[in-house]
Parts: sequence; C-alpha cells; structure tokens
Amino acid sequence: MGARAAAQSIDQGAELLRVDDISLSFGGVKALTDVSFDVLRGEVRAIIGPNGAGKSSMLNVINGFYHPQQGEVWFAGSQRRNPKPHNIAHQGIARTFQNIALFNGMSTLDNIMTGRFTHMKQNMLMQAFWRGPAEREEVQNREKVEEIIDFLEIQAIRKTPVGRLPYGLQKRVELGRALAAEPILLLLDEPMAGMNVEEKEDMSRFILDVKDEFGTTITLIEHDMGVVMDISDRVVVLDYGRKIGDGTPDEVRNDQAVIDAYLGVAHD
Amino acid sequence: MKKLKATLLAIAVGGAGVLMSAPATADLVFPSLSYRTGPYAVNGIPYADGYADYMTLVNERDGGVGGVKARILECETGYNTQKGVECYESTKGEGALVYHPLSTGITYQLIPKATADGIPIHSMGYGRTSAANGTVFSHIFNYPANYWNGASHAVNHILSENDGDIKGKKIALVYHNSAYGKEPIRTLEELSAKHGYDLTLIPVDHPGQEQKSQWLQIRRERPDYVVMWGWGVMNQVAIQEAANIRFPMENFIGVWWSGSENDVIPAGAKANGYKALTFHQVGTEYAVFEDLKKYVVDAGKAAGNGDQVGTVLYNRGLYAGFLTVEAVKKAQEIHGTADITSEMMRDGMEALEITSDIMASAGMSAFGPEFNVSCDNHGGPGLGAVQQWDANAGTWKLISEFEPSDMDVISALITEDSDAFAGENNIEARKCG
Amino acid sequence: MSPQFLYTIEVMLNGLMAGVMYSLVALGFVLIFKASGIFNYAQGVMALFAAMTLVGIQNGQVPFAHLVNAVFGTNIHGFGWNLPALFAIILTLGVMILFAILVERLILKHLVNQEPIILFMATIGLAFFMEGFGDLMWGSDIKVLDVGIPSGGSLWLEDKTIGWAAEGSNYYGMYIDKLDIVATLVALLLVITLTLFSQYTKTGRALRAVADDHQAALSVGISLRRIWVIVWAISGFVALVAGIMWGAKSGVQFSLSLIALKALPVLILGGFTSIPGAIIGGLIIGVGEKLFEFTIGPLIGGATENWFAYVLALLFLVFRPQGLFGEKIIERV
Amino acid sequence: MFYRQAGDFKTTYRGDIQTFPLRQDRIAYYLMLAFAFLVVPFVINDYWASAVLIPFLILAIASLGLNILTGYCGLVSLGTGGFMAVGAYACYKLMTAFPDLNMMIVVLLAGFITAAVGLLFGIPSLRIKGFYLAVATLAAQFFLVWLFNKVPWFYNYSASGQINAPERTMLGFEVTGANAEPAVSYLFCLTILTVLALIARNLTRGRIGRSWMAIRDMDIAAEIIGVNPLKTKLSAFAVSSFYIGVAGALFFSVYLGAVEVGEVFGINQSFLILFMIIIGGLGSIFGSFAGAAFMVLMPVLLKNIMVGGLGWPTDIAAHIEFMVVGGLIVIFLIVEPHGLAQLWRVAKEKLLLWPFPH
Repeated sequence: MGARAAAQSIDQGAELLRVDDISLSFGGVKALTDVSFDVLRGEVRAIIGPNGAGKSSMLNVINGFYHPQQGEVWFAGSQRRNPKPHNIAHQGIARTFQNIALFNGMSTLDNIMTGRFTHMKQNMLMQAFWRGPAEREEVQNREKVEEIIDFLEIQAIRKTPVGRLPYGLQKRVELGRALAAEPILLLLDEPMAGMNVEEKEDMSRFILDVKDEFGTTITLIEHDMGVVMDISDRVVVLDYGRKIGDGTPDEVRNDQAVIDAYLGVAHD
Repeated sequence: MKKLKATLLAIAVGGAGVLMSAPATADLVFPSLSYRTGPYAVNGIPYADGYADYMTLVNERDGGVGGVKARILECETGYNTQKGVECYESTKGEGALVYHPLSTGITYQLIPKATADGIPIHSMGYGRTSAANGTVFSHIFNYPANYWNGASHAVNHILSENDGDIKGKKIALVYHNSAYGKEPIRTLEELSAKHGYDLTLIPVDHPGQEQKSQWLQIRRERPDYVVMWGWGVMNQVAIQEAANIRFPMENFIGVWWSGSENDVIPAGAKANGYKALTFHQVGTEYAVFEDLKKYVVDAGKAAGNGDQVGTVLYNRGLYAGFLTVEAVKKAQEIHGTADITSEMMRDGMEALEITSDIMASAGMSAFGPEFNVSCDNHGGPGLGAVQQWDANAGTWKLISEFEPSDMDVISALITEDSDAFAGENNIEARKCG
Repeated sequence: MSPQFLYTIEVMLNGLMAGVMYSLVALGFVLIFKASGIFNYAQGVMALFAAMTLVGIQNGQVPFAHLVNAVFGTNIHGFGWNLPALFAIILTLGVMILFAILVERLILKHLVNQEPIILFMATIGLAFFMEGFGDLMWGSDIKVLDVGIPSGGSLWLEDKTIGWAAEGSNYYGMYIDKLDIVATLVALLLVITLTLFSQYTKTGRALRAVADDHQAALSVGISLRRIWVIVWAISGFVALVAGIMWGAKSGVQFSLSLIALKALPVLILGGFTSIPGAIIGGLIIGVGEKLFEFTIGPLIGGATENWFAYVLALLFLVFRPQGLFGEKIIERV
Repeated sequence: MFYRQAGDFKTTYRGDIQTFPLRQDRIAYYLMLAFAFLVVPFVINDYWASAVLIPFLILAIASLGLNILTGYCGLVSLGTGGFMAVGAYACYKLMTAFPDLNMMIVVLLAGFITAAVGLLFGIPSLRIKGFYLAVATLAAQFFLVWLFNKVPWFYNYSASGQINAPERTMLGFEVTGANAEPAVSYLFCLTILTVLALIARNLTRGRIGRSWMAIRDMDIAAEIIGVNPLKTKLSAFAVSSFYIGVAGALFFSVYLGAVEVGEVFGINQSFLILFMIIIGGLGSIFGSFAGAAFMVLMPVLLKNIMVGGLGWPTDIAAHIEFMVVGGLIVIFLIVEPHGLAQLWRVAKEKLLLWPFPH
C-alpha cells in the first residue's frame, strides 16, 4: 500500500504526521534542535515563532528539502528515510512558499493543471498521440481544476500569465496549485504575508473552507497572531530552533515561556 | 499549420528574389563558387579573382571564346557546404557549363547531383581523388593533379634530395584533421612500405591556432622531413611554430593549399626556404600578365580589389580559367557549335589536350605541365613541381620541373576507392575506348 | 634526469603558457559578465576587430576602401603612412572606447532588465554585425601584425638546459617560445593593473559594487550606463591585447575570432565571475590538454585538444557546479 | 473585423484545449496544410525545393527539438550540431548495413539512437545549470565531431572520411541520392515535419510539457508538486535529441547527400539552431518555424536583392548580409525580446480588436 493510500485511510483526529527529536544544522549553525510534535488528521496546525526560529526549516524537513542529521519523521504510520521532495508529493503532501514560487511562464490554468501532476498517469507515447486516453485524462483533470478555480474565485484570470497578476492573486493561484494535488497534508508557508486586511480575511476563509470541504489537514506558518489564533486548532511555538510551546491557541497564549520568548518580542 | 504560414511567407518573399535575378542569355556561363568571407577568405579571394579575371580577359581581348562571351556567375559560399548547395541550385538553371566547387566538402556533395544534372565538375587539386577514374565518375574531373599525386611528389622530392634512398628516414605528416587532411595518409603509408621510411601522423584540429603540442612532438622526435596538409590559419601557425623550434625550413614541405604568400608572410624572414607543392607556375613573368594589365586591371575591370595579381592562388585561379577556356574550345571544336551545353563541355574536358603550343598561344608558355585527359583518366598524368619561398625577395620560385608521381601505387588506390564508391551507389562502370 | 621527465616538464611549461593565452581571451568575458551579467559572445570578434583596426591604423589603410572603390569606381587603398606601434595602439584604444559607447547607446540601453539569454542573444547579433563590419572596413585579407614582440624559441633556455639530460640521450634542451613569455608578462601586468584599478580608483570601486549587487549600487547613485560603457571599453582593451598576442602568432584574419572557443572551457572551469579564476582556469586547461595530448593522445589518434578542454571542464563542473572561483549558487526555498 | 472571437463559444473543455480554438485559425491551418501538401510540390522548381524549402523543413525539425529542450525545459544546449551528427552517422550506418530498409524507418531509428546518446549527455544537467550547462554541452559537440572524424567504422573506412548517401526509396519513390525528385524529397520531409510538429504540440500541451515548463520556470516548486527533476530533464533531452537526430539524418541523406562532420555539424550549426529558436520564440512551436524560416530565408533574400537585384560584388554583399542579419537580431530583441512568435501573438490580439481598439 502506497503512503498516500495509507494516509488516506487514517481516521479523522488520528495521528497523520509525527516528527521526533529533529535536529538540523548547516555547517555548525543549528537550525532545529530536538523538535518533536504531531499533526492530527483534519486539523489546522500552526507553527509560530520569531524570525529565524526555524519554522521554514521545519516545513522543509517535512517535505524533504532538508534531511535532518538526527530524528525521525513518521508519516501515515511509517518512518521516512530521506526521501526526495518529489516522492513526498506523491505521498500526498503539498505546500506553498513564503516567497511565491509560481511558474511565471505559464497561465493560471496551466499552473494549477501542473498541480495535478501526481494524478496524471498517461505515458509519453499516449501523450504524443493525444487522441484517446491522454485527451480524456486531460479533460478529467481539467474538470477538477475548474472546480478549484471556482472555489478560489479566480475564473477571470484563468488564461492570464501569472507573472502579470497582482501579489494577492498570485498567492491565491499558488494555493490553487497546491490544492489541485488533492493533498492529504497541506503545508502553507506564510500564506498571508504581505496582504492587506481584506485579502487576509479572504485567505483565512479559503483555508477554513479547504479544511471543511476537502477535509485536508493543514500545517501553516504565520506571523499574524490574530489569524493564527482564529483559524488553527493547535499551535507549535519555536524559538531559536527549539520547541517552547505546544497546545491549543488558548493554552499557548497563556504559556509563560511563550509570552516571554515570543509574544513580548515581536508584533508583526 | 503555422509552419505553412511561414512557408507562404517564404514563397511570397522569395518570389520577389527570383524576379530580381538576371535573365539567362546566350553566354558561356561559369559559376564561381567563391568564398570571400569566413575563415578561409584569405585564400578564396585571390583564387576567385584569378578565375574571374581570366574570363574577363578572354572577353575583352578575344571577344569571348569562339565568339561567345563568357559570363562569370559569382556566388558566395563562405566555404560553407549549405551555402554551396544553395549556390549550385541557384546557378545551375542559368546554363552553367562547369563547376569549380572550391571546397572538398562541396565537391563531395555535388558529385552525385552534378552527375545527375549532366554538368561537369572540375575540382582542380582538391575534391575526391578517386574521381580521376573516369569510368566511374563520368562528370568529375580533377586534372592536372590530385592529393595522392601530391603525396607522391613530396616523397619523390625527398627521394631526390637523398639520392633515392630514404630507408629509415623519419617523415611526419602534419594534417588538418578533416577529410581533406586525411587524404594523403593512405598514399604515404603505401609509399612508406615501398621506400622504407617511418611515417608519423600528427593531426591538428580545426581551426589550428594552437599547435604547441604538435610542434613539441616534432621537436622531440626530430623527423627528417615534415609534410603538411594544412588549410587556413593552420598553415600560418604551423610555419611560425616550425620556425620557432628552428626546424629546417627546406625540409618542410606543404601541399599546394599550404603554399601561398598568405601562409608564409606572417612568419616573416623565418619562413625563408619553406617549400610547397604546385602544379602550375608562379610569378608574373608571362605574356598573359601584360594582357591582364592592359585589358583588365588598367581598364578597371579587375575582380575584387585587383591587388592579388600574381600571387600563388591568383595564378591558380587564372590557371583554372585557362584550362576551362581550353576545354570550351575543345568542346566547340568537337561539336561544331560555339554555343555549347554542359554535356558538350564535358566532352571537351574529356578530350582536353594541353600542349606547349596551346599554353604559348595563351601567353602562358610552360605555365603548367603538358597533359591529356581521356575517357578513363580524368586526372591527367599527375605532374607536379616544388616551389620554395624566398623571404627576402618575397617571392616563390619553382625549384623543380613538373615531374611525374608514382602512378603504380596511386592507380591501384584510385581503382580501389572508386570501385568502392561504384559498389555503394550501384554505378555501372563505363566502357572507354 | 631522464629525457622523458624533461619532456613532461617541457610540455607542462608550454601548457601553462598556452593557458595564459587562453586566459587573455577569457578575461574579457569575465569582466563583462561580472559587471553586467552578460555573456558576451562577441568577445572573440572584438579581439579580431581590435587587431584589424590596429593593423589598419598602423599601415595607413583607408577604412571601407573596397566599398568606396566599388561604389564610386575609385581606386584608393592606403594613406601611405606607417605609424609607430604604440601610437597605433593608443588610437585603436580610442576606437574601442567609441565602440563601447556605441554598444551601450544602441543596444544595451534598450535591453536593460532583460533576461540573460536575451542579452546573450544580443551579443550574438553584435558578433554577426561586427564580423561583416570589420571585413567591410578593413578587408578580409590576411594582415601581418608587427608591434615588435619577439618570438621564436628561447635559445638561452635551450643552452642552459641541454646538459640536464643524461649523456648521449639526444636531448636538445628545453623549448619555450619568447612570445609566450611576453604574453605571460603582459597577462600578469594586465591582472595587476585591473586589480589596482578596481581596488584604488573610484570607478573601480563602483565596478565592484555593481558586480556585487546591481540594485544596491544603483541606489547609491552609481550610473549603470556609465559602468557599462567603462566595462565594455576595458573589455575592448583586453580584446585588443588578446588580438595582438594571437595575431602575432597567426597573422590577423577571420580565424582570430574563433579563439573565443578556446576561452569557454576556461570560463566554466574558473567561474564566470572571477578574474583569478580566468587565469587559473586557463592554466589548468592549458596544462591539462597538453599533457593529455602528450600522454594519451597518441594512443587514440591525437587532435584531442578541442574536446578535452571541454570534457575536463564538464567533469569538473559535475563536482563543483559554479566553477573554481565562481560565486556559490545558493538555492533557497 | 474579419478575424473574430465572438460567437465562437466553447461548450466543452475538449473544445477549449484544442490547438486552434478559433475557427478561422483552424480553417487557415487546414488550408495551408492542403496547400503545402497538394499544391507546393507541383509548382516549385528545383532551386526552391533543394536550396530553400528542404533545408527550411529539416532545420525546423531541429529547432523544434532544441526548443523542447531550451524553450520548454529551460536547458540551454550548444551541442545541437553534435547530436545532428549522431543522427546523420546513424542514418548512414543503417542505410549501408540494411540497404532494403524503408527510409522512413531508417530516419526514425536514427532519431532513437540520437535520443539514447542525448540521454547520456543529459545526465550532467541535473547538477549544472544555465550558461555553465550551455558551455558543458559543447563538450558533447566537440567530442562527438572528433569521434566521427576519428573512428573509421563510422564512415565505413572510406579514404577521406566523408559519408555519402546512397539512393534509397520510400514507397517506390527515390528520396535520397542524386536522382531523387526534389518535390518527392520535399514531401518526405514535410510529412515527417508535420507529424513531429503535431507530436511536439501534443507533448507540450499535456502533463509532460507542463512538467518541462515547471522545471524551466522554477525547479524547486516543480519538485514540490511531484515532478522528478532528473526524469523530466532526461526526458526533455531524449525527446529533443530524437528530433535533432531525425533532422541530422534528413540533413545528411535528403538535403546534402554527402557530409564531412566537422564542416557540416560543427559548432556553427549548433549556434545557427540556437539563433533560430531565440529569434523565433522560446517555448513556442510556431516560433520554431518562424525562426527557421527567418534564418534560412533572410540570407537568401538579402543575397538575391544585393547580388541578383543590385548587382553588387558578392563579397560586399556577404559582409552586408552579416551586418543586416546581426542588426536585425538586435532590433528584434529590442522591439520584442520574446521572438517572432510573440510578435505574431500580439499582432493577432490587435487584429481581434480591430477596428475597435477598445
């Protein structure tokens, strides 16, 4: 049974992902030290912390960009052994980036279609013929993508090259691309950075809708405390690469260590 | 689809081009596939000038050949095979009588095409050597000498300097690492078996601006003679490097494409004594040059800059023009018409006889060897001479007569190679005689 | 010492010298790439053009003589003067500066902020143009370049070393071309000058600032356009030096523009952005290809130098994708 | 006014993803196809077929191939000439070893052999990027040319190392050799080009094409959505080399008839094809055609005007030709950096609105 199917069979509220004692360093600089936490199926899990706390590094460990020197990552009940990022994608983990990483040479539609990559199977010969299976597959996936386009309300920019879109819409297209993969676990790296209040509200709504409508488990990094406290079920707090808090938003908000290390320091 | 939009455009655009080209008239048409640009322009310019000037001379002085004016159709190839094809296709429809492809690569391409179109090719001192076999290559001529003759000339010259015994001598061949450069290898190997010299092969990759390794090798192994099949910048660098390692220049012999003023001048005085093969005379001590000055240069009708008159490659172009005109005369004589076709031209070339009288009447007395072409021998007798560079006077001088090459060895090689070509291409050898 | 050992030393020394000649060409690439991120395909043609201009000025050739003669039916060829080499070099430099200004005005100005591939393509167009322009201006015949650089093997060295080999071993002493020694000195001088220039002059510091960070340099008021003119002019100067050195060897002719191909592997080896890289890359390539040709070459038919340099560079890149001294390519997520 | 989108609604996704969504475009496309296949062969003369159209068709195949690699997958290659040589020599060996083999099969097999060689030289692309990769592919260029020049087996031990295309037929018609009708050779090349262009279009509009473009635009993000960079890059190398190999085989067998490797498939050829795709438009099928047409036709046109029309000396004309081609490249880049394809797209958009610009 593939990891994706295994993950799919996990019950709501059961453990989907667990990281154990993760330590990661770059040439002597410690980015993460003995971090452990879990993500339950169907929840919104936030990772917060000041700049340089190791949040992005944590996401990069989860989706295979970095391989920690020490510690274990368990996904859907089995331990992972230094997989490549593209293998991770096939296991059902998708993500967005802090600095938008769209395919600038392609249209919105193509960007999101590319997100369907793991769901398309026709080989090169079939693609070359096009008529028949390849075209059918393209149309089926196109239908899925149109659903996402409708969901994100970006019908009007379907054929616009993404390079020409404003920042907020680009973020939305990137979310669309990640959603197109129908991920079981969705990693969002600062999905609301640089947005105005209205755009943030929109984005929060989309995130909650994703969780409710698709049942997707979400792990996100976000700076805006208000948003984090509103939309997440549980929160991990990192500081200088160490975990200093873990719990529901209320628990974290009242945790003295967190207040000292973090809330008192940065307000952005 | 989109391609066709482009194609359509092409046709519209090109149509304009075709309309602009000159209409064909009743002339003797001689395409000149010259290269006045690109890496070999240095050599292409004088040759093209010489060829064109001879035709101009014939028109101005004699009113054409047999009363019909000669027309040069110059087409720039830049020594590039693709452009060569374009030039061939664009000129053949104008009644072209004979092609001088001026590049081994273009010659190879044109051999089947021109044969099918019934247009003769004269690759004078280059091209496919085994085309000398007229029974297989009906339309290809490479008189008066080819590369394998050249290799033999070089060895003969070395033999003559050593009283006919070169057993155990070391000869190095420095060659352009291409089809052209590899031509003499077989012959030199055969001759080495016959005469007992050691042959070292030293390839130089195109373009040949850096030859340190090659000349260090020569310096270390101290061959008695170095033979060179070079082209373009490779010649100049090789001669310079040979001078630098103080290799005795008189033991350094280049083929006729490595023996022009261009090749030796950059090395200055150090190139003094360098030798090269040739199949025609050098210098301007011939009556034809007075005519050229009178009818062409002073009349402002010279091709190009008009500053190449008398250089080795200019003389070669001139000689090519001379041989072509003589073949036309022969063809006119055979077929009894002044306005000949390319097939008649072929007959004329096949029956060509160059005697001392003919050369004298063209003002080119003893400019080249005397020779005959025949149905089965399109290469002539393969006579050649050796010229030597005098750096002080800045002139080349012939230091030998036009002498024969070792046809026993070469004929066998020609038969072998042309038979292979005939076999590969299902060509039935013609019956001659 | 055995002759074999001495030969190897000789090959290596000559390889080093050949490497310097490659570096001379590579330097021009590096300068432009560093300051503007442009991979200047026209560098080889610039060397040819500079050398042609030098010879043309020195020998008093009339520019565009052939064209003028063809159009107006005149018959002009030369001014009939013969200028001293140094004077001609200075005039040529002026031409190269003019060239840099024109390149900036006519091409670069209009292509600011384009992708590197577009700029690369523009330099290809430039190379085409210059090929035609240079030939039209100065003619495509071979020209002898004589600015008084000595050439030929160093007899002194031969005499000194002839005794090193064992008695009766038929050793002729070590061979080094004087031209190569001059080239080495010139290259050394060039690098020192460039280093001093970039360390101690205001313009040089501005150049370095631009190389480090375009945006930041712009924000402190450095004019990018002026920098481009300067860097192209310096590259033109380097091209002139390379043109002189290579032209002294082979005469000035079209093939001179092909020396660019010899510089490319040097570039990948040394890194596109490093001046020391260009020098050391050149040395490695020079020694590497000569040694390979000397040892392995005879076994596989010789003439390996063209591809060996590239294969060496390729193998090297697999282990160090940014070249020897290139800036590390940092992949950020 | 005549070129309209209005009233041409798409009711299915299938209708929306076809190559020419506009009916007028579709009709124009079929008309041109019919013209190229049914009219052109019967009206062209030898010169147009052998000297202009055949090289254009063959080089268009090569530029399609390079465009897949460089335009779609973002890997700049300067080894095109070397890969064309692989196709040519594979073709020659197959032609002489199996004289009865159908020419179409020979050409396709030559393509597959080139694809295999391309795969091999594509491996370093995983680590080497940008201009470093471009220069590294020159290693393939120089090495392959050297190899074909050096190893006599490749040219059947002929005296000079040239290879000559023997006469071979296709459906009873000669397509190679001197006696081949230019119109037949033209149709042969046109057929191959048409099929390969359709395949290129199909590959680039689907999953594989999107994975290539994803790698080109942002390889890290591509990996995150499941694109395996090595497999994707190698597939681009293989497909691209297949096209280039086919082009090389045709270039040798149908167009030139005889080849000397260093001269025909040297570095100049590599650069020529690269110019084509950049001028035509990177990442555009149409651009591959437009670029090939430009680079093949422009010099011919200029030459015809200057030498044929104005009667200038050939050398001056050739120099000016260089200057004009170079100048045009620069001007095109300044006017429209994304090539003729983009120029064409913009023109069409304008036409859609004409004569009511708002």
